[in-house]
Amino acid sequence: MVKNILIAIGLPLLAFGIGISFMGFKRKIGARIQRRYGPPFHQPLLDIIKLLSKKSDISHGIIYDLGPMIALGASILTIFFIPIPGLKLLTGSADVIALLYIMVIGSLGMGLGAGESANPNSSIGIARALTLMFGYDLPFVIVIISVLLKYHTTNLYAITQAQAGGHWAMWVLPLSAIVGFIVIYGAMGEHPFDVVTAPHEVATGPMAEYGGKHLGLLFIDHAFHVYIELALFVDLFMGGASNIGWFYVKMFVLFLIIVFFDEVLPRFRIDDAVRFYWRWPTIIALTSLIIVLIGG
Amino acid sequence: MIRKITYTIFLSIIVATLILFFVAFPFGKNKMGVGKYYLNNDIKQTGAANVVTAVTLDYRGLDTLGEVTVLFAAAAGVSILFYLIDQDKKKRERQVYPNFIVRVGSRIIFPFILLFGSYIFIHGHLTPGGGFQGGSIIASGFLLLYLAYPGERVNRKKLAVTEGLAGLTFVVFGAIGIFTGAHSFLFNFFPKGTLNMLFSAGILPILYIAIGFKVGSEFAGIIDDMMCQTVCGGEK
Amino acid sequence: MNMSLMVLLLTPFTGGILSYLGGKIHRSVRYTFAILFSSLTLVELFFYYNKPVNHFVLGKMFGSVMILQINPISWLFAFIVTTISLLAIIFSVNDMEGRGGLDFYYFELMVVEGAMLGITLAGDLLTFFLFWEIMSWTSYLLIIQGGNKSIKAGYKYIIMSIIGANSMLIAIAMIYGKIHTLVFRNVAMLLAASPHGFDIAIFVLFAIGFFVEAAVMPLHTWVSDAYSEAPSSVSSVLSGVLEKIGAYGLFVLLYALFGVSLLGKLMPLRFPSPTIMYTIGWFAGISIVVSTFLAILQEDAKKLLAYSSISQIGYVVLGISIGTSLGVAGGLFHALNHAIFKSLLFFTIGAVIYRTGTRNLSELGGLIKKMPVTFTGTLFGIIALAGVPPLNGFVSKWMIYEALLQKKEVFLLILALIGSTGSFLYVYRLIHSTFLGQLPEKFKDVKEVPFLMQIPIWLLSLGTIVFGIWPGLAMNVIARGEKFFGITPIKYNLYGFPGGNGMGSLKMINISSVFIAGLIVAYIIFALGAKTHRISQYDNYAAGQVVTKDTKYNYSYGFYMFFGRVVNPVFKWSADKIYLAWARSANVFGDYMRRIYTGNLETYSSYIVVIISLVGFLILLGGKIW
Amino acid sequence: MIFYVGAFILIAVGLYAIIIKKNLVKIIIGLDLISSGTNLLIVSIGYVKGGTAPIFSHPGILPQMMVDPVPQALTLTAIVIGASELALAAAFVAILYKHYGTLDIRKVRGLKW
Amino acid sequence: MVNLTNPILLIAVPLFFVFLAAVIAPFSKRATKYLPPVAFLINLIITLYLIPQVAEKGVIVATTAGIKPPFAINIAVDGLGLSLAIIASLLGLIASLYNLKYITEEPQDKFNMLFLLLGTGITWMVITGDMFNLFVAFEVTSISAFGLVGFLRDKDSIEAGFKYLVMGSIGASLLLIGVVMLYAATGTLNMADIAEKIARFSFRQKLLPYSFIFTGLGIEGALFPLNAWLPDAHPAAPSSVSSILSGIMTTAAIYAIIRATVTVFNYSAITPFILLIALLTLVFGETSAFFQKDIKRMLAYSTIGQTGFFFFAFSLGSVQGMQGAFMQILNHSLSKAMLFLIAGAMITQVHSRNIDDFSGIGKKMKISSVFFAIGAFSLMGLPPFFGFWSKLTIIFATLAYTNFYTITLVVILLFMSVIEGAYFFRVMQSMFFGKLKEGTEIKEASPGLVVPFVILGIVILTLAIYPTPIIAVSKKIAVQLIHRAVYINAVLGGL
Repeated sequence: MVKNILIAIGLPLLAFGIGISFMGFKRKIGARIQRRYGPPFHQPLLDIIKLLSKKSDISHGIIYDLGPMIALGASILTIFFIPIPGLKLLTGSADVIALLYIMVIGSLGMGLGAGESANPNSSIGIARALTLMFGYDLPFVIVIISVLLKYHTTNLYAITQAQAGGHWAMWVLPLSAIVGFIVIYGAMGEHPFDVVTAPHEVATGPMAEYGGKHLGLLFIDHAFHVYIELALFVDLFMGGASNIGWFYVKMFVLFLIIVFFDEVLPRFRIDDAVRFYWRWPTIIALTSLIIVLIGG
Repeated sequence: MIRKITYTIFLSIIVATLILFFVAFPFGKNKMGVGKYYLNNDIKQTGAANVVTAVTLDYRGLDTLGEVTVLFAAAAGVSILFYLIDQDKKKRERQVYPNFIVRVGSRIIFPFILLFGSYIFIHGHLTPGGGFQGGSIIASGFLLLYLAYPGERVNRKKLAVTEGLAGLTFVVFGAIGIFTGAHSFLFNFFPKGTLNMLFSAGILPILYIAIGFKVGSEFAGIIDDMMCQTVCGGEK
Repeated sequence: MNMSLMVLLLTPFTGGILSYLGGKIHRSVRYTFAILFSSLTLVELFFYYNKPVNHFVLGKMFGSVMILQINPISWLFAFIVTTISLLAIIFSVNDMEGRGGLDFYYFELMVVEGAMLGITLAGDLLTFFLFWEIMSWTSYLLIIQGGNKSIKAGYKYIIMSIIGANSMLIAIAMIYGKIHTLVFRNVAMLLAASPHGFDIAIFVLFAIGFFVEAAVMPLHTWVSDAYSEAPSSVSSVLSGVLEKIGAYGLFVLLYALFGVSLLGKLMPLRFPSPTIMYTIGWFAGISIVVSTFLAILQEDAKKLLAYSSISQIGYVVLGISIGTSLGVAGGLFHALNHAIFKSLLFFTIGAVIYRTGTRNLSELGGLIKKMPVTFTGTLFGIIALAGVPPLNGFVSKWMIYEALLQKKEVFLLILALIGSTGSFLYVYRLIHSTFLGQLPEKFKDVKEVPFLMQIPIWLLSLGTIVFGIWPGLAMNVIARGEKFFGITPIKYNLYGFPGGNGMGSLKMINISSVFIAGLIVAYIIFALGAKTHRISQYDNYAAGQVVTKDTKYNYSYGFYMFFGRVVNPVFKWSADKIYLAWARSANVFGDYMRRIYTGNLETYSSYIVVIISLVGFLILLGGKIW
Repeated sequence: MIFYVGAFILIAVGLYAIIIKKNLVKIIIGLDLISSGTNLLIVSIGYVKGGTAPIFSHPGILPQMMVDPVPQALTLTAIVIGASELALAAAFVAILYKHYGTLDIRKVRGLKW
Repeated sequence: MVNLTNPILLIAVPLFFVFLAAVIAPFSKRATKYLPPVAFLINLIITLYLIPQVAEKGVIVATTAGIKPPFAINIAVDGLGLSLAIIASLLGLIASLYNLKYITEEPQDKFNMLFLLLGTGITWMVITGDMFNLFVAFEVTSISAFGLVGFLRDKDSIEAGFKYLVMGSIGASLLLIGVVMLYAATGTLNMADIAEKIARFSFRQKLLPYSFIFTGLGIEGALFPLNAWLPDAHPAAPSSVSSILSGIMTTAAIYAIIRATVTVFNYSAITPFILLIALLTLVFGETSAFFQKDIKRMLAYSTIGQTGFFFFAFSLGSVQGMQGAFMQILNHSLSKAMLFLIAGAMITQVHSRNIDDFSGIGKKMKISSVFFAIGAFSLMGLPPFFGFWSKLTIIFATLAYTNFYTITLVVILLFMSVIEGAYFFRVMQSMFFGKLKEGTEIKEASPGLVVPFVILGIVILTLAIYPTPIIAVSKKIAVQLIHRAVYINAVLGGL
């Protein structure tokens, strides 16, 4: 019981910590790639504290307030279904397919809040976000299905366990892993799929009207989000980890590669992004799926 | 031309098949079925010397009723078609009458025609002829009068009443049969009399007289309608 | 007690007649009767909750008995029928106010309810078909209540529905010709006893009938017009119930008449499930994805919902067609859920139309401030519709996904998952363009709908939560029904599914409680921050410009236009256009055909001659007659 | 046999007239030809070679010597019916002439399809 | 004791009234119009009296001239004949009641006589037991119909009447030739007698007389392609006449064909051929009806289609097929007659026969429109109306043996029923939901017109609510018809 309570309190903190550290890394690494010095490593944390402690804040209505809260609540919900080393967490209550939809709650809350703000930039941003999601979802579900079929289970923890001892899904299903990797770009909104928040076009999109503690909540949410995407990929394709340290290392390596590409790529137009996802990643993912189907 | 040839071919096929059919029943061969029964039992059952009349009025009396009805319907149809909304137009304009001989001659002949017609239908059960033939002859008398006097008209009311009463006679005499012992329409309930006498064959002469009147008046009516149409209503 | 099945069936009909007559006295009498009798039907139905009746003979026709029966599955569908109809009646009290011919409208509504109830209660094909036909033409009369445009929509509907009913009729006649009985149980027994190639034709013909009513993809073309042009409460009945009746028909066809084993025998097994069922699954899958795409691109709220209905019914059909216990349960459960959330959405959109008079999405916006109850209802509706936990739509969809995965029907699974993702797009569009964003000046004085119209919204919102968190409630009925049809039900408990046998586990209460906990954490963080103050909707970031009242500072027209650029090339041709082209060519052909009545006497008489001479020719060909 | 053939040819000619001829009067003449042909056919069917009229005009005539009386009776009826039809047809033609001012059937085509 | 139950009274009574009308007419034209209702009412009562007898004996035979059947004309009433006689009397009664108000044209006396004669002829056709008598009855019917079609004397009706007359006369002649051929072959004219004697002939030998009789009756019975006069003639007549023509007259001719095929010729081998004709009739009728702009013309084409439909059912040759045919005949007669009466009532208000002009009158002429819908629904075979059961029976009968042939037939059949639904729904849509034309003053037709068709509508509704006894009776009738020996024995051996 005590352990459960500890997990319930500790897991969000852990996830937040990991997420915020990666946010810091990103800014730092990105700056170095562009030959800048960059902000301090803990700058994201400072930002969040600053935003939360702002003295005045505006609101467009209840849903405007509720949107970031739903987003954050959903992210907290989600982390309990992604096993970390040594812990099953709540994976028995929702399997991978359920997880796919649990992850959506956050975007929905975000979208509602952004919509309420009555700013066309936000609306366009959300429309783009949803379309992009539709775009990368097709290869993503194919990838997920091939993994599930490969391991004959839908339980994420069981999948992680099955990969124990270096039999990573990445090596077993290389094509799926590649597609999964491409999908993460879209899911995290990194280049070349950052059309959602593109500041020059739609003034950071959904967040255009947000400020103060609302934006603070969204920053926290973003930290969780980074953690979720990376942890999910690690659990699915990189066999989880035996301890938290390894887990962190794996996530970091993955993140490093993502950031490298992110910083050098230009931006897709939204319909081109969808077309892209529905072309090569889908074909590769389908190939992988058929291989799984035939190979058993 | 192609049409004509085509249809000629079609029609000759029909004729050919008909001929082929009737090869089995050659002309003059005795094909009698019920006919034989009629010939054998006519005297006993109807008492009419003319078997054709017996068949027409007795054995197949319902046909004759139908025939009369058809004629009646046709007459009604003709008068519907020639009906003029404007009643004044029915008044005949004076026209050039035919010459004297026709006028006088027709007046002289007319009673004889009537007499002859009546003779034919009254003796229908004895000699060839009957109600229809007699009625037609009477109607031809009326036609003659019309030709001679285009401006005059028959009294249609009286014609209509005659027509109706004659029909009623037929139906009523037929229906009486139902209420007699035989429970049969057109049952010949009158005494049969002696063969070849005028008062013989039960109700047959009565029916024929009724038919004679009816046919005569109906044809007269049709002639009247047509005459009226051509003489007074023709141009519109 | 046995007689009361007849009473149950007659209650809505009686109510219809009484409310029609009552309406002549006063409108309140009409409403009283309509609501009273439809609630009475619901109450009577609950007497049968756990009490199947197998055999209640209505009469004898063509040497086959006409019977009524009730089993758990038909109870489930009867429950959907009566509930949604009752709510629709309540909703239309205010919604239809001021229109002409209301007595007739209520009469029709209740007759449709009765006919659909009759379909669910039917124990033989004749009764089934009888009520089916009554349902089709009475629902046609309901559709055309919506004004001028609806007449055209109704015409399309009735033609398609007659075609569907007729193909069903052929199938019934074929069954009758084969085995001379029409009672479900005997039919199942005798069909299984002697499988024959024509059974496939019977199946296909039945399926056409059900596809039309359930609006599965190639036969869906009536839906978008009919749903959008009919009055809102009628749309909710159509979408919530009528489609379900089509799904019920499919269920009866697959499990009561044919059975999976017979279907497997009829066509050699090559696919994960019997070929026929797999084909149906593909039809369902295609209608899920294609109509999702179409829904995304709609500008009209009710059309959007109509296409969404096609897509959602695809899930129901897909679930039923899988053939496993889990799939069937998922399909049936989704039928219930779809009835709940889609009716809810039609009611809320109906409420919006009632207040604003438009259903054009780009004209609406910002109504959340004016109609909070309606917004809440819509929110629940769209979350359920999109299949997002913790509401009910998620559970049933999840079951269908699991069933597909279990059977390794992966391509269908992809279609199903993609359809669900696509539905986020259009549901967001729906709620955003109506309730969020800028409130147009002309809707400044819009008020919340009257209380009577809120009742259905409240109740159905509650339904989405209840069946979402406690799926076991519905699974009770479904499991008993599966047992009734000889399918071993899956393991379930009140909160979800323990899983096993290749199926994942699900515990809805955990998901929802953790979510609430997360929300509380987020709220605490939020509450710790500074107080917020409300600002006007025009006080907005506009890149330095000033937004005034006459500015339309809203993004709602062509919401997914960029997405349209991706998919539009595919949708250049549609089933509707193909049908229209067929109809046109048939029209031209018919026009030529009737030229045989030329009006010329000589032609007419020549027909006679030709006919006889043809006969003569035949005779002459033989050479002789005698 | 020639009576039969004659009757058939009358019928055929009547049909031919109806189909080919354009004049309304000729068409009703065609009708009349058909009915005449039919009557001729009926009467000739009833003929028995060497038979006399079926009238017992004097005792010497026995039923065996007579021709079939039934076709004669039928003919009587058929003639009247034919005549009635003809009268009606003539009336129709007269009114048609009044409406159209012509007897050409090709002009009388108000109703079609 | 007056023997009310002699079926010959069905002919005698109306004829009595016809001739009575001729006597009365010169004195009072108005009085004549009260005679047809009385006559038809008496006929209806007589037919109802006959029901128990027919139910008991199967076939009741009445002689004429007190001579046994083969030698004199006889009247033989079996189930099918009696049912049609009941329908004819009922429709006659209702249409003549309708006439009281409807007919304002002159000459009314002649009209009433012909109208009565039309009903009489139809009754005569369905109860007679003699081939030549059938021809006479046929002529009574058609000659009165010719006159009635031309009754309005405008361009259309005269043209239609003339076409009808020429076609009808050819048909009558063909029928006569066929009958005469039968006489030449068998030496008798009685149907039962012919049936017995013709049994020794082969299929080929029977073909020619059969085809003549078939063609002759087929012209009146609206069979393709002999039915071209019908769409002209039926609409041209006054509506009450159209209702009789469409409702029962074509049916009576079909009855005669059925009688000839089943009882006289026992010609089951011909069924594929007549099935083809029935199907073509159906297809062409319904297709053409779909394109009509004129409501009465549309209904007339629909009659052709319906005729094809029940003739199709008959040509299946099975008991169930006959049953379906009979049920459809009943349904079609009542519904189509009512539709024509309603169309007539509407035309008196709208002063046009164009369907477009009917738009929106449902709001003004509520009763008429609602009953129109009832009739149309029944005709289309939508439940719970009686047409549903007949359609079902016919489909079941067709698919009694499932193969590609029967399935194709049923598909065609049902496709045609879709077309029928399409045009009826189109009319009803424009009636109920169309826009009323500006400046037209339309109100409900006078009660004199409404009451008759409402009576008919009530009959239809009664059938809808309580179809079971009629279905049972129709089965009996079908069985009786198929077992032709019953009929033959009753006529030849009876008395």
